[in-house]
Amino acid sequence: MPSSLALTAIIGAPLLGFFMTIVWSRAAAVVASLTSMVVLVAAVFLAVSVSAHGAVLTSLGGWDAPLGIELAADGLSVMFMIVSGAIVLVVGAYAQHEFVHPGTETRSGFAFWPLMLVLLAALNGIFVSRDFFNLYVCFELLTLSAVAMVTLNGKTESITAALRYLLFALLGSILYLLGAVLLYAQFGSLDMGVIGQSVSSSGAEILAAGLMTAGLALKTALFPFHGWLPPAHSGAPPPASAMLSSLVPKASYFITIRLWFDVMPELAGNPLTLALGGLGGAAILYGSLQAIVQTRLKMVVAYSTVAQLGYLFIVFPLAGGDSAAQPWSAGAWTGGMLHALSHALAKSAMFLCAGLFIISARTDDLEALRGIAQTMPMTAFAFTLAAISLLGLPPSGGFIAKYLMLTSAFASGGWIWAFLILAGGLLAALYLYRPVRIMLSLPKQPGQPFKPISRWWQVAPLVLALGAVFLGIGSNEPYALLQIGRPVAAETGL
Amino acid sequence: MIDSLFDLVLCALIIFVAFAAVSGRDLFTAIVFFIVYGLMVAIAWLRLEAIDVALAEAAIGAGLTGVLLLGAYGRFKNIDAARMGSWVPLPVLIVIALAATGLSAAVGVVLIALDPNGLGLIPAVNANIAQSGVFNPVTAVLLNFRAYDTLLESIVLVVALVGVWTLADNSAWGQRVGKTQSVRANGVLQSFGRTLPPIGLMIGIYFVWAGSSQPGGAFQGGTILAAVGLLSAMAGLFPPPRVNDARLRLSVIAGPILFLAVAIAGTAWGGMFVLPADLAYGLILAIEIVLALSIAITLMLLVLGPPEMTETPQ
Amino acid sequence: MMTWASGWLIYGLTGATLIGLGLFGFASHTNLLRRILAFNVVGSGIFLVFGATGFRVPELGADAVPQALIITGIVVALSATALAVSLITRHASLSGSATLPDDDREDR
Amino acid sequence: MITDALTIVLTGTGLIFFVAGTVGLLRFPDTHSRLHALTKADNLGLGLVIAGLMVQVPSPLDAGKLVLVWALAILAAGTTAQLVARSALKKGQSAPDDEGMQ
Amino acid sequence: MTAALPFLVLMTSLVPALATFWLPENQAATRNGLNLGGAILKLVLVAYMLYAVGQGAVFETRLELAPGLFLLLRIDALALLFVTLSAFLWLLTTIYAIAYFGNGPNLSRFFGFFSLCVAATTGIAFSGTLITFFLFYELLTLSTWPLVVHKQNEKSFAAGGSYLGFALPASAALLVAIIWLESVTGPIEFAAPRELSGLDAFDLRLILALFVLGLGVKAAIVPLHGWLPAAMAAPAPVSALLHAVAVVKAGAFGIVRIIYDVFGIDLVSQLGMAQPLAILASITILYGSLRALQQDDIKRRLAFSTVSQVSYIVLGAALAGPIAAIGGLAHLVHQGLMKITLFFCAGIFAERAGIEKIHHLDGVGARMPWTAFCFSLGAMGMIGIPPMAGFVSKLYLGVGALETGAGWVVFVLAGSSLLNAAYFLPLLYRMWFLPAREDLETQPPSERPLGLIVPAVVTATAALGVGLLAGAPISPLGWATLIIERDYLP
Repeated sequence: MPSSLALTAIIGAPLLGFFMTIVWSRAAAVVASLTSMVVLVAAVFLAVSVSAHGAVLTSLGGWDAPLGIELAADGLSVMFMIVSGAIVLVVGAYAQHEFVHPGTETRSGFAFWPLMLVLLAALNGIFVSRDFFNLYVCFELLTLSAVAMVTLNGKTESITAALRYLLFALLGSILYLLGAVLLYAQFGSLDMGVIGQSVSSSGAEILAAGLMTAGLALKTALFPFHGWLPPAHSGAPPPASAMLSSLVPKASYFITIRLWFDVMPELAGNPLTLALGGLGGAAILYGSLQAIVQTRLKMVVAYSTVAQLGYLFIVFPLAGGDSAAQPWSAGAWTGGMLHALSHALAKSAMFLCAGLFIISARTDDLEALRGIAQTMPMTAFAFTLAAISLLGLPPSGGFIAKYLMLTSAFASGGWIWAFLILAGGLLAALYLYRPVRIMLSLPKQPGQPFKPISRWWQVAPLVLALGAVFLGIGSNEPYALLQIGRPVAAETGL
Repeated sequence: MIDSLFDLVLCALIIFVAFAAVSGRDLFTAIVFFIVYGLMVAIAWLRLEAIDVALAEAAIGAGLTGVLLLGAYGRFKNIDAARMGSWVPLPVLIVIALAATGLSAAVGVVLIALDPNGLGLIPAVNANIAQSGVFNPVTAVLLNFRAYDTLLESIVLVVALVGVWTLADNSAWGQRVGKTQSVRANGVLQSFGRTLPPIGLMIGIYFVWAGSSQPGGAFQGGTILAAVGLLSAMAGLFPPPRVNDARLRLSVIAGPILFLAVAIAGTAWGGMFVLPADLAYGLILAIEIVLALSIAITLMLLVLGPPEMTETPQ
Repeated sequence: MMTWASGWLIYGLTGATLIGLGLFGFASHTNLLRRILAFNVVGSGIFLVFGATGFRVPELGADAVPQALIITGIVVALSATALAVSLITRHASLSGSATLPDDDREDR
Repeated sequence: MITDALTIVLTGTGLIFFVAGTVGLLRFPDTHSRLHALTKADNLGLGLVIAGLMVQVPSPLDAGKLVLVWALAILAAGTTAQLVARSALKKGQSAPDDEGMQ
Repeated sequence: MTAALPFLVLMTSLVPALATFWLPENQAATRNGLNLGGAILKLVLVAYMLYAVGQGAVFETRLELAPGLFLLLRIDALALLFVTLSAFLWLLTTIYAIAYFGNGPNLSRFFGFFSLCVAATTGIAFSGTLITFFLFYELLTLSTWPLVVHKQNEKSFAAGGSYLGFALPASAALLVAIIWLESVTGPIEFAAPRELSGLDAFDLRLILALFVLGLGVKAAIVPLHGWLPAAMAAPAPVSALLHAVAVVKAGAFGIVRIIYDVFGIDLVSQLGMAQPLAILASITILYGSLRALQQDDIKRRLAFSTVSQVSYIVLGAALAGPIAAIGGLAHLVHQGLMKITLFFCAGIFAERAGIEKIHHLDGVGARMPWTAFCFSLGAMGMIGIPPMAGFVSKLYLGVGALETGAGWVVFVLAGSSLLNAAYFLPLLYRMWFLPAREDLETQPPSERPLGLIVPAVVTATAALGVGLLAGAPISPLGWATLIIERDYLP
């Protein structure tokens, strides 16, 4: 009972906060903080309950599937919810400096808070939903709030970027919806559990799964559908970018994983895993190379997202690759999930750092940031820590993730995947070294071209970056949690 | 036989009109054909015995969407022909055409292969409708069996509204929404705007109320109410509201809030969204009425668009 | 009975055709309003497929679940359309163009 | 039987008016004359169709609804016609081929 | 206590490191107190551990990262050899650095990363599993970089770039080696070596080669040494750290660990990898010395000398005999003591008298007697003049080589000693026997503050002492003998 209450709170609280911030925008920042704290507490409570008693399942309205909608929280959803809650909490604290203006309400000061909270609600809704149509509604909630966030600064480029994003996302949604419709036509149900039990490899299922995967890949910005991501993520205000880049693509990825590993692993096969893995590999190489040649910090960070999202899709060919020698199971799958989580923390930290740099230097042109570490050593340090996690260097969460994935790659003879993972790490070193070096260099002319930033404000990115590191040192708990309710296919492979 | 012939003709017409809407010569023609298309699809829904959907399609799909598109078209006046856009290059066009055809064919093949006796959830709905509190199965699904979806859907509308408002100029924040209309006092539009609202209100409320037992419901009723409100605003009966008007914001979220509150209250009866059978009818009706009003206002505001600085007080 | 058995299929196939038609329009136009219009055509095509498959056994009437979901879908599509249309108008008034910048790739 | 026959005659006549109105829309040279054809013929046509349907419905309440539909349609058509006509006037009335579309 | 001890020792460096980052720049007293206090506390703990481990105790701290994947800190005799060296030199280098920098800028950052480097080194020494080793090895890479670029000028960034350019691909190679091996065997714990002989010999050779590639960069094995001379752009305390306390030692130590505790020396020989490794080490020894001979810059000459000297350790391990191994291990400590003396002195020359080139040294012996004297002691040790420490290690290496039948090594050692003499003796000659430059006469340079010269004196004395007292059980040689005889001989 209490755990289903927590499941309620995790969606209900941010929705309530959404309403409150609309009518009571004066106190929006406080409401947002309280709300995300409630969400975080509920998520942690769920984590404890899930580790003690296994996955939590609840039927809304007392109507069981297939008639009603069921929500379920297993280790995977709980981990994603904790990380999302933490990121939104920190981003909210950061944004108090940017979106709270004393006196009369402003446009962005009004809009940011409800959008942030409804984004959180949508994310949590996605992480616990078991119903394919409900997921569609959640995705639209997510997309609309994300697109609106991109426009917050009102610049022409941001509007253009938001439009491009919206078009891609809508196409993704509609393909996904068609898939869901076909599933209902075939099974008379939209519930993952019901469908998962009766998969029969019919044409309807294959087409549906293909359409949903394509739609989700569009929303995850998998290469070659990535074109919308860099302008959108670099055009949004930094706190928004932090959430857009770290969490929003993960939601669609999360459902891709659910779809293939939980619901229809029988349908997957080499063509699918090779295609997804191959596109993921291409994303790593392409995204990294693009990041190397960018001249603006936010563009570097945004292209890095394209590359890092690529890793997530290498999980498909690697899953099940562990040999008998490994004392753990489902290494690649767990590694992929850990990568998603640590990337979320590191990437949000980076965007917040970029935001502080922009406030201090009034631009994110890389050359203009020369020497900024002298004014903001803490932020530069946080950026470097986040970079370490993205590179997959120890002791960060990114390292454990890569270690697990690489072990599977070697154990299963997947040399090409191992190569891609390693090459991605070295390329990341190339594109992240440049900004770090520029920040640490001495300024060209003496004197302080940079506006000083309060120390407390600088704590926000540092907390997130440390979180990414902690995910590596303290990886055992997350690892164990991720195993609860883990799909069989995560261990046996697709 | 006649039935089938009618269906065939209707479907052919739908496809033809859709083709015209997608590939029509100019934008205006395309939009007009799109509205016609929506109405014809509504007829198709009637043929599929989905009267609720037919109402929603006519009111929202054809009506409101059409109004939105026409409104945007009106603002494209200053764009010269060269920047109005055209088709993508021919090779790309061919690829797209092939892909789209392939998808249609695949869906068609899948449909033909479907079990022709698939019942979906008809038995489940019939078995449980008695406990749902309402007699219209569609309303039962929307407000009880899958009330969660409906709650989120009503929130999607509000998010869209926040998104639309975000597109205002910074300086226009706090102004009245939309462009100011100039209406001739006592002109024909104004008298029309005066005549219609009472009737429109009556029809809208009727739809909401009827929803529990007959086709209709919050979304259809709300759309009609929104139309009435828009017309009245256009006729200058009342000035468009300001974005920072607290009562306006409260009215936009009142419906979703009540819905969420009832959903949370359900935990007292056994879980989120649980409606006890004896209270279900009353609760659903209450939600529907408040929701319809909120939806009406939200839709109206969506059509009016973000505040614009056209009425600077001198 | 036979006529109706094929009746749902007629609408289903019409829906399938509309999906293709709409997707073609969505991808082949550069004018943003036309793309959104085409998006709505895809949407109603999908809904038609959905509704048609819910009406496979006419004696039992139409399945209420797809109907409810279609209504939800229509409202969601409207929300997206409203946001898109506002974005397009705003974009047009800022950039003077009804299309996205021609170089379809931001990533040079 | 008699009611059916009545319905067929009335709706049939109504349809003829519709056709006439549509032909007018297509063939007449300028906005004003087109409006003239369209509104007059269509309102009458709709009235006849409604009359034809009214004999079929069971209760007076339903008949009332049908009349309401007609009344609203006439009101809307009248208002719209006024607005279109004025818009055409503003644009410089007698441009026979320009439909006010551009 | 036993379970927490390795963790505590790690914390004596890690806590000062993390605390120092947050200190405002002007809190010099707190900063120095923190770092010196940590270093002293560490030495105390090390002394206790030397005693306990000498009695046969083993300390372990475990942290699980994933099921069966442990972060394991384990103190055994070999670990202690390295930790004792680094703890001792950490204290001295900190004293030296405090005096060296005075009120220089960015000191909180410097000392923070400096202590972090030492913490990483401690972690490397204590590593009980491959994954732990890699983790701290990378931590060392990362925390060294800010020290190399400490001056933040173009030259130091170039050096830092070159360092990472070598180090990051190397860590990729190391990671591949680790994961490849562990994908077959499961996680590897040093104290419980896996039986590897069942594996494909070709794969094993490749894996070992990757290990050497990955570790060889830090150990500056030719041709992976390029970053080390470039890193001379860093301030003198950093050079001390790179060459003696931490970095190059970490590489050499890693190679020893891999050969002894992962593969086992027998398997390395069976695979036919021991001799190529010995040859590689010999080439490095000779090449480093030859290049040192060509350098005109004192610090660069010392840097190439390190390239040459560190490979003695590798050579000792590769020769696959107990005596050579003892010599190699002892050289780990000996070289550290001697080389840090040289760098301390070079730093004083540069800082106090502006002496950077060889020919600037003329006559400096009379003007800066303490510095020159310590430098001379260090240099003689490097050449291997008895009874200096360097002589002891070279002797053991030579005897060990003969024992394993690799007589050619003796020629390498002899050649290298000749070259050492050739590049060090002229310096001594210039210092003591040539007349001084005029500016040295007019403005006699100072060797103060004491913080600069005292550490040099201490290390020079130690370098002499460990040679003189090589027979004592607690000397580096005695300890190395204990390691080999107790832990590695059947």
